[in-house]
Amino acid sequence: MDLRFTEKEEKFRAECRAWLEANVPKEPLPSGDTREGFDLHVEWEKKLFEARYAVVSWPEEYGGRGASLMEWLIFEEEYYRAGAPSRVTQNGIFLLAPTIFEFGTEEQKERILRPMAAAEHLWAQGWSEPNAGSDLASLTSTARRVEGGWRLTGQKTWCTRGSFCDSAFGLFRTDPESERHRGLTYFLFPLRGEGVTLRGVDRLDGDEGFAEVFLDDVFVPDRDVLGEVNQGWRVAMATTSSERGLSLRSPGRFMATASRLIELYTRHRNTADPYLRKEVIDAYISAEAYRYYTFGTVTRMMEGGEIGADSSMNKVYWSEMDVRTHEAALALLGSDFELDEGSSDASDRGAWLKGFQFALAGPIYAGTNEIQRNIIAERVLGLPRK
Amino acid sequence: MDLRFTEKEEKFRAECRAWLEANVPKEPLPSGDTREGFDLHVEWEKKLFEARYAVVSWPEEYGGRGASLMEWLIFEEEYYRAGAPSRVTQNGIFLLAPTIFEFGTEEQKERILRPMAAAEHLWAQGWSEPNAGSDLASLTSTARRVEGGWRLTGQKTWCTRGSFCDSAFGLFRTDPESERHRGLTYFLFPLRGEGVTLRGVDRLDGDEGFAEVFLDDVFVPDRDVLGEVNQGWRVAMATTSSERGLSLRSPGRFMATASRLIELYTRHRNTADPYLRKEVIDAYISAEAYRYYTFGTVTRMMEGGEIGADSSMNKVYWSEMDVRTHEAALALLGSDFELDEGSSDASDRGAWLKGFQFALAGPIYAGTNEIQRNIIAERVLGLPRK
Amino acid sequence: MRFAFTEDQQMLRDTVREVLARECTPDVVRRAWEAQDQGEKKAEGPFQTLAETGLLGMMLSEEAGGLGMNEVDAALSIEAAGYAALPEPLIETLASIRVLESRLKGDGVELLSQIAAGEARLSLALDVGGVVPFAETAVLFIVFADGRLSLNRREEVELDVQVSGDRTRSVARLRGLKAPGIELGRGEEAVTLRAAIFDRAALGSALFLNGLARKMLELAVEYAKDRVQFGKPIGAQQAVKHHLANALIALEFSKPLAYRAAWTLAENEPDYPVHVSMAKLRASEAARTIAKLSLQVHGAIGYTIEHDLHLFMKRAWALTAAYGTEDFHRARVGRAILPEQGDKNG
Amino acid sequence: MRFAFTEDQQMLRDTVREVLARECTPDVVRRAWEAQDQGEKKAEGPFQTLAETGLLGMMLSEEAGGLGMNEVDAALSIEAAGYAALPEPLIETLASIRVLESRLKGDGVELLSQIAAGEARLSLALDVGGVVPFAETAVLFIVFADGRLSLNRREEVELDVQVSGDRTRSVARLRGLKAPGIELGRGEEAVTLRAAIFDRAALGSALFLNGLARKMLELAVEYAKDRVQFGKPIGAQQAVKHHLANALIALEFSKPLAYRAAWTLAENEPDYPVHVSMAKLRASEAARTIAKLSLQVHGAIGYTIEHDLHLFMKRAWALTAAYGTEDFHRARVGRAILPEQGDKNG
Repeated sequence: MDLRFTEKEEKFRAECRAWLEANVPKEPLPSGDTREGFDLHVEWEKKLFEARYAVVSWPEEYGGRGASLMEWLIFEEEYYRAGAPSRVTQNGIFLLAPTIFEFGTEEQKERILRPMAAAEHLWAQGWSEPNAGSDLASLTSTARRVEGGWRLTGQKTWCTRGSFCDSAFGLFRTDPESERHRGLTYFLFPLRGEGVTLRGVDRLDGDEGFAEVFLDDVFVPDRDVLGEVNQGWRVAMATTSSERGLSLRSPGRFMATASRLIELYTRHRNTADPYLRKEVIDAYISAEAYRYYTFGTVTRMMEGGEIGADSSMNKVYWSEMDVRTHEAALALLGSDFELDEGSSDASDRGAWLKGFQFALAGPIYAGTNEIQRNIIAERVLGLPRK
Repeated sequence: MDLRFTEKEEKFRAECRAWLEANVPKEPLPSGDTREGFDLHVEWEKKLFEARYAVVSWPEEYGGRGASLMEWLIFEEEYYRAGAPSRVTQNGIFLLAPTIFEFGTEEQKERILRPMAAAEHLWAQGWSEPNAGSDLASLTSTARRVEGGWRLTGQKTWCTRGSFCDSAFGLFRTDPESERHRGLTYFLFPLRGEGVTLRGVDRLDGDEGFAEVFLDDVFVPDRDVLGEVNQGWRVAMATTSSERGLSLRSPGRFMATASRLIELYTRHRNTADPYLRKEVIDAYISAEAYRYYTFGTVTRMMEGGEIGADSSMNKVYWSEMDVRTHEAALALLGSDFELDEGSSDASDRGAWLKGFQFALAGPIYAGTNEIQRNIIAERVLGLPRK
Repeated sequence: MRFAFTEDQQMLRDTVREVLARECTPDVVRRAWEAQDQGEKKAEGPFQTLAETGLLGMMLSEEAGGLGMNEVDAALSIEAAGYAALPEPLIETLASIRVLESRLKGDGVELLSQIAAGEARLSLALDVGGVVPFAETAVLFIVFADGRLSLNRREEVELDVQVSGDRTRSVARLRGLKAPGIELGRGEEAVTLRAAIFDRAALGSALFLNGLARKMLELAVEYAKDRVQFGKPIGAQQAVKHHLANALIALEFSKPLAYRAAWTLAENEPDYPVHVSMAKLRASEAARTIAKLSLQVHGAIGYTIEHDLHLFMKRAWALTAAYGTEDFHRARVGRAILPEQGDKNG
Repeated sequence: MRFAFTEDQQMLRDTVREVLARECTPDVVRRAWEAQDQGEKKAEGPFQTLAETGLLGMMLSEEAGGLGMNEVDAALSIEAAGYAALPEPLIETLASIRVLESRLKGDGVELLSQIAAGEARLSLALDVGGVVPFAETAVLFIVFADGRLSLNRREEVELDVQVSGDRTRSVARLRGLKAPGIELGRGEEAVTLRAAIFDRAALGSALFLNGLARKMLELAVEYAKDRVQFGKPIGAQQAVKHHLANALIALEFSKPLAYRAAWTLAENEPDYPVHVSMAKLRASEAARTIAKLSLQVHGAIGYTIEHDLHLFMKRAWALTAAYGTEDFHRARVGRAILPEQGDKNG
C-alpha cells in the first residue's frame, strides 16, 4: 500500500491542472442537453481532443495518451475540480468504446474510435425500449437479414442527447424465433437518414435530454454489427458493466460536489440549522470513501483483476450519495430552494436544484438500484434467485 | 372534530392519575421477564385489578369499567406517564381476551376472563413453531381427537414469559390431511402438567423472556377449544390483528419515551452534538403524530369502523419510531452507551440500552415489518400478490 | 375527544374534488405551466368554478357573503386542491381572507367580494427579500414591509421576477413597496396579523402537500400495477411494494398533524404555532419522500415532463420551502419543547 | 498510488484467521461471556496462541524481539480478530506497544516481552471518568491522569467496576491512581503520547468493527439461505436481499477509510487524526446498521443469547462508543474541513 501518488502521476496531474486552468471556459456553458449548449460542448470537446485530454486512457493511435487507469482517475479529479463542462461524448467514449476495444474488428476500431473521441461523430445509447426498461431482455426491435447487411425496425427510447447525435448503439432481435437473452445482436445504427424518425423528450429539469428513436426498415451494413451475430447480449453486458461501474461516475465528480457543498455551507453557516453541519461532514466523508474505494478497485484492475458484480455496489453507492448531497445543499438554500436556473437570484445559477433533479435519475438509470441490489445479493452474496 | 377531552374523559384521567400517583411503586420493579421480577409484577397486577384499573375497557362483570376506547387510551397515557410497571398480563388481556370476547362461549368468558385480568391465571402466547415464524400457516403441531377432548403434540416457541405462566393459546392441526391455513383449531392449553416440558430461552438483553414448549400427547378438554374446530386460522387472525394494531402499543408508551428523551437531552445538551437536537425534536413529533393518528383510529372504531389492514401501518410506524428514539438516547449517552443495567453508573439504571434492545424486537415480532409492508401494499394499496 | 371530520366537511371536500377532477385535470395544470413558460397571460379556469362553490369566501362571515366557516371546514378541500395541483393562490386566499374582512372598510369591502369570487387573485408577500408566489397572476398582494401590513395592487409592489422549478408559481422576490396601498395594520398589530396569515398559509401548504403526496402515491400505484417487466407487473416486486408502503405510511402519519393544527387555528388555541410547525414539517418531509419513491417506481418515464408526475413533484418541492422551511418549523417546535442549547440553535 | 495489501500482509491475516477459526470459535467467546457473568477468572485461550504467531509484538523493533511492522501490516489481522470477536485486549496492545517500547527502560523492558507474549494483558485507561475495557483480565494499564501518562499494575489503579452490555469487556470506570507506576511522560509529552495511543486504538476499533460487521453479515447470509418460510429460503425474498445488499455496501465503503487511516498512521502523516476519525465513524455506523439488518433477517432466533449473533452485535455496540463516539469523530472531521459555526459546535 502506498497512498502517495508517484512522481509520474503527480507530473501528469500538474499538466492536467495547468491545461485545464488555462482552457476551461470561465463562464459555465449552457446545458449540453439543449441544442445550443450541445454545439458549444462539442466545440469544447474538440479542444479537449486536440490537447489530447479527451480520452487519456486510450492508446495514442486513437487520440489518447495510453494513461493508466489511475492516471485517468487523476485526470477526472482535475477535470471536475476545474469545473470543466460535462462530456457530451460520454455515451460513446465510456459505454461504446470499451465494447469496441473488446469486441470490435480492427476496421471498426480504425473507423469509429478517433472520430468519436474527436467529437466529430457523436454517439447516443439506444438500450431501452418502451416495454424493455429494467427488463432489457424483453426487447422487441428486430433486424432482418438483407443483402450486405440488415434492416432494423422498432422503437428505442431514453436515448440521451439522441436528438443531437449522429449514431447510436443497441440490441436488436436477429433471430425471430428467439426469446429473452438469446438471438440478439449488437448494432451500430444511424440517427439520421431514411427510415429514422426522432422525437425529442424533455427531461424533468426541462432540458431536451432524451430522444425516442423510431426505426422503419433502416439499412445497416454488416460492418456495423459489433461482435458476433446472435451474441449481442454477451457483448452488451460488457458495456453495461462499465456504465454501472467505474467509467461513468468517477470520484472526481463527487469530490467536486462535496467541495461545492462545503463552500455553500461556509456561506450559509450562520443561518443554517446546526444539523446541516452533520450532513455536510457526512457528504464529504462519503465522497472520500468513494474515492478510496475506487483507488482500491483500480489497483485491483491494474493488477489484472475484474470489476464484476462489484460495480453494482459502486452504482448504488454513488447514486444515493449524490441525492443526499444535493438534499443537504437545498436545505442550506432555505426558502430559495425553488429558484431555478432562469432566476437572477438563484444561488450558483440554480446548479443545486438542477443537480438535484439530475441526481434523482441516478438511482434509476443504468439499471435501477433495485436491480443492482438484486445483483449484489445474488451474485456477490450468493442468495438464491427464486 | 373536537380535540378537547370531554368532562367525563377529563374526570376519568384525573382519577387514573391520582390513583397511579399514589400507588405506582417508587422504585422500578425488576424486569417482569425474570422469575423474581415476574412475581413482583403479578403482585402489582393484582393491586391494579382490585382498583379496577387492570382492564378498564372490559365490561364490569369481568372486572372492567366499561370504559370507552378513548378512555382506554387516556388510561394508557396516564399509566406510562406514571412510569408504572410493564404488564405481565398483556398477552392474555390484549391478545387472547379480544378473541374470547368475539369467539368464546359464555362458559369460557365466565371461566377465563376475570382470573386473567386478576392475574390469578397467567397466559402466554404460543403462536410460533421452530419452522413456522413469519409463515405461521406452515405449523405442524397436531391435535388428535380423543374422548372428551384432544391430545396435543408438537413444539411451540418464542412463548413470552412462558416459563412463568399457567396456560397458553395457539393453533394446532386438527385435520391431519389439511394444508396451510385449513384444518387448524385454536386451543387453550396448559403450560404445566403431564406431557408438557418447558425450556427457558434467554433474550438478547439477558432476561429469560422466552420459553420453548414441548407438548407430548397433552390432554385438552373440548371446553378449551376457542371458536369452531378447523376454523382456527380465522379465529387467530382476529387476535393477531389486535396484536399488530391498537392494543399492544398505545401512544402513551411512546409519549412517555419521548418525554424521557427530552429530559435526557436537557441533562446532556451542553455536551451533545447539535444535530441531536434535531433527533429529539423529531422523536417528539413522531410520538405526537402517532398519538393523533390513534385518536383518529379510535374515533373511527367508536363510530363503528374497523381497523383492518391499517393496523399494519401502525405496527411499522411505532416499531421504527421506537428504535430511532432509543438510538438518539444512546447517542446522547456518549461513551457510557455500553453500560448495562448492572452498572452503578448507568444512566436511568441502564433503561436506554435495555429499551434499545427491546425496541429492536419491534420490527420482528407480531409479524415482521417486511410482512407488514407486503400487507399494506397488497391489501391497502391493491398491488398484485404475484 | 373526537378526531374526525363531519359529514358536511366531507361533502364539501367531495364537491371540490368533483369540480377539480373535471376542471383541473393534469392537462389544465400543464397548460398553466406552458403559459408561464411562454410568458402568456393566465387562462381562466378552475379557480372561478371553485369560487362559485363558495370555497374561496367560505371563511368570511355571513354578513360579508361567506359561510362563517373555519380552518377545519376548509382542511379537506385544500387537500383536494393539492391532489389536483391547482395552479392558483388558494392557500394564500384562504389564509388571509378573514384578516382582510376584519380590516377592510369602505371601498376595500368591494375587493373582498372580488377575491371571494375568484376575480381578483390575491397573493402574499410577507417578507422583504422573500419569494412571492403567483407574482404574475395575482392582482392583489398582502405585503409586510417597513413594519406595516398592507393590501396593494400589483403596480404598487416592487417585485423582481424569478423562475421557480414549478413554473405555475410564477415567483418573484419582494423588494419593497412603490405605493402604500391600503393599510391593514402597523407596528405590533401588523406583526400579529402577519403571523396569523403566515401560520394559516403554512397550514394550507401542509394540507396541500398532503394532497400532492396522495396523488404522487396514486400515480405510482397505478403505474406499478400496469407496468410489466420480467413477465409481471413491477408492483408484484417486493421492493416496489415496500417503497409504496413506505410512501403510504409517511402520508398517513402526516395527515393527523395537519388536521390537528387546523383545529387549533379554528379554536384559536394559544399554542397553534407549534402545531402548525409540526404539520408543515411532516407534510414537507412526507411529500419529499413520496416524490422520490414515486419517481423511483416510475423509472425513466417519470423523469420526463411529458408524464404528469413532475407537475405534482415540483409543486411539492416548492411548497416545502414556502411559508417556513422544514428547518424553520423544526426549530420552532424545538423552542417550544426544549431548553436552548448554548446561545443559539434555539 | 497503490491501494492494496501485500501478499505478506494477507498471509499474516490468513494465519491469524486460521488460529482464530480454531481457537476463538463462538463457543470460546461465549465461555468468556459466561466467565464474566459468573465472576470467574478468565480462562487461558486464543490470546496466547495469537501471541505465538508474533502478532502482539509485531510492531516492536527487531531488537525488542518484534518484526518492526506497522499499522498497515496489522490492519487485516485486527479485522480478522473482529471477525472472531476475540474477547481480548488486542486493540489496546497493538495501539500502545510501540509507545511502550520507546519509553520503557531497565526492568520495564521485561514487561514488554510479557505483553508481547500474551502473558501480561494490557489495557488502556486514557480518561479519568472514562470507561476502561478488560478491567478484570488486564494486569497492566496505561493510564492518563493528572497530566501524566503512566504504566500501572492493576492494584495501582482506582477502578470502579461497571457492567457492559458486552460482558466480555469487563469494563470499569477510571477514578484515578493509587500509586504512580512507571511514568511514560508528563505535560505536553504525555498529551502527545496519549493522542498517539488513542488514535491507534480508535483505528484498531474501526478495523475490529469492520470484522465484526463482516461476521454479522455472513451469519445473516447463511441464515437467509437456510431458513425456509412460505416454501422457499427467506433469502429469495427481495426485501431480505436488499437488506443484505445494503449491509454489504455499508461495509465495503467503510473498509477503505480504515485502510487509508492505517497507512497515514504508519507513515506518520500529520493529518492522520482526521483519517482515523473518518474510519472510526464509518465503521461504527456500518456496524450498527449491519447489526440491525442482520438481526432483522434472523428474526426471533437472533434475539436470543443462544444464537451467536448477539456476541458480535454487543461487541459492536460497545466499540462504537469506545475511543471516541461517532459524534466525537464527526466533530473532529468537521473541525478539519469546515469553518466554525458560532462559538461552539465546532
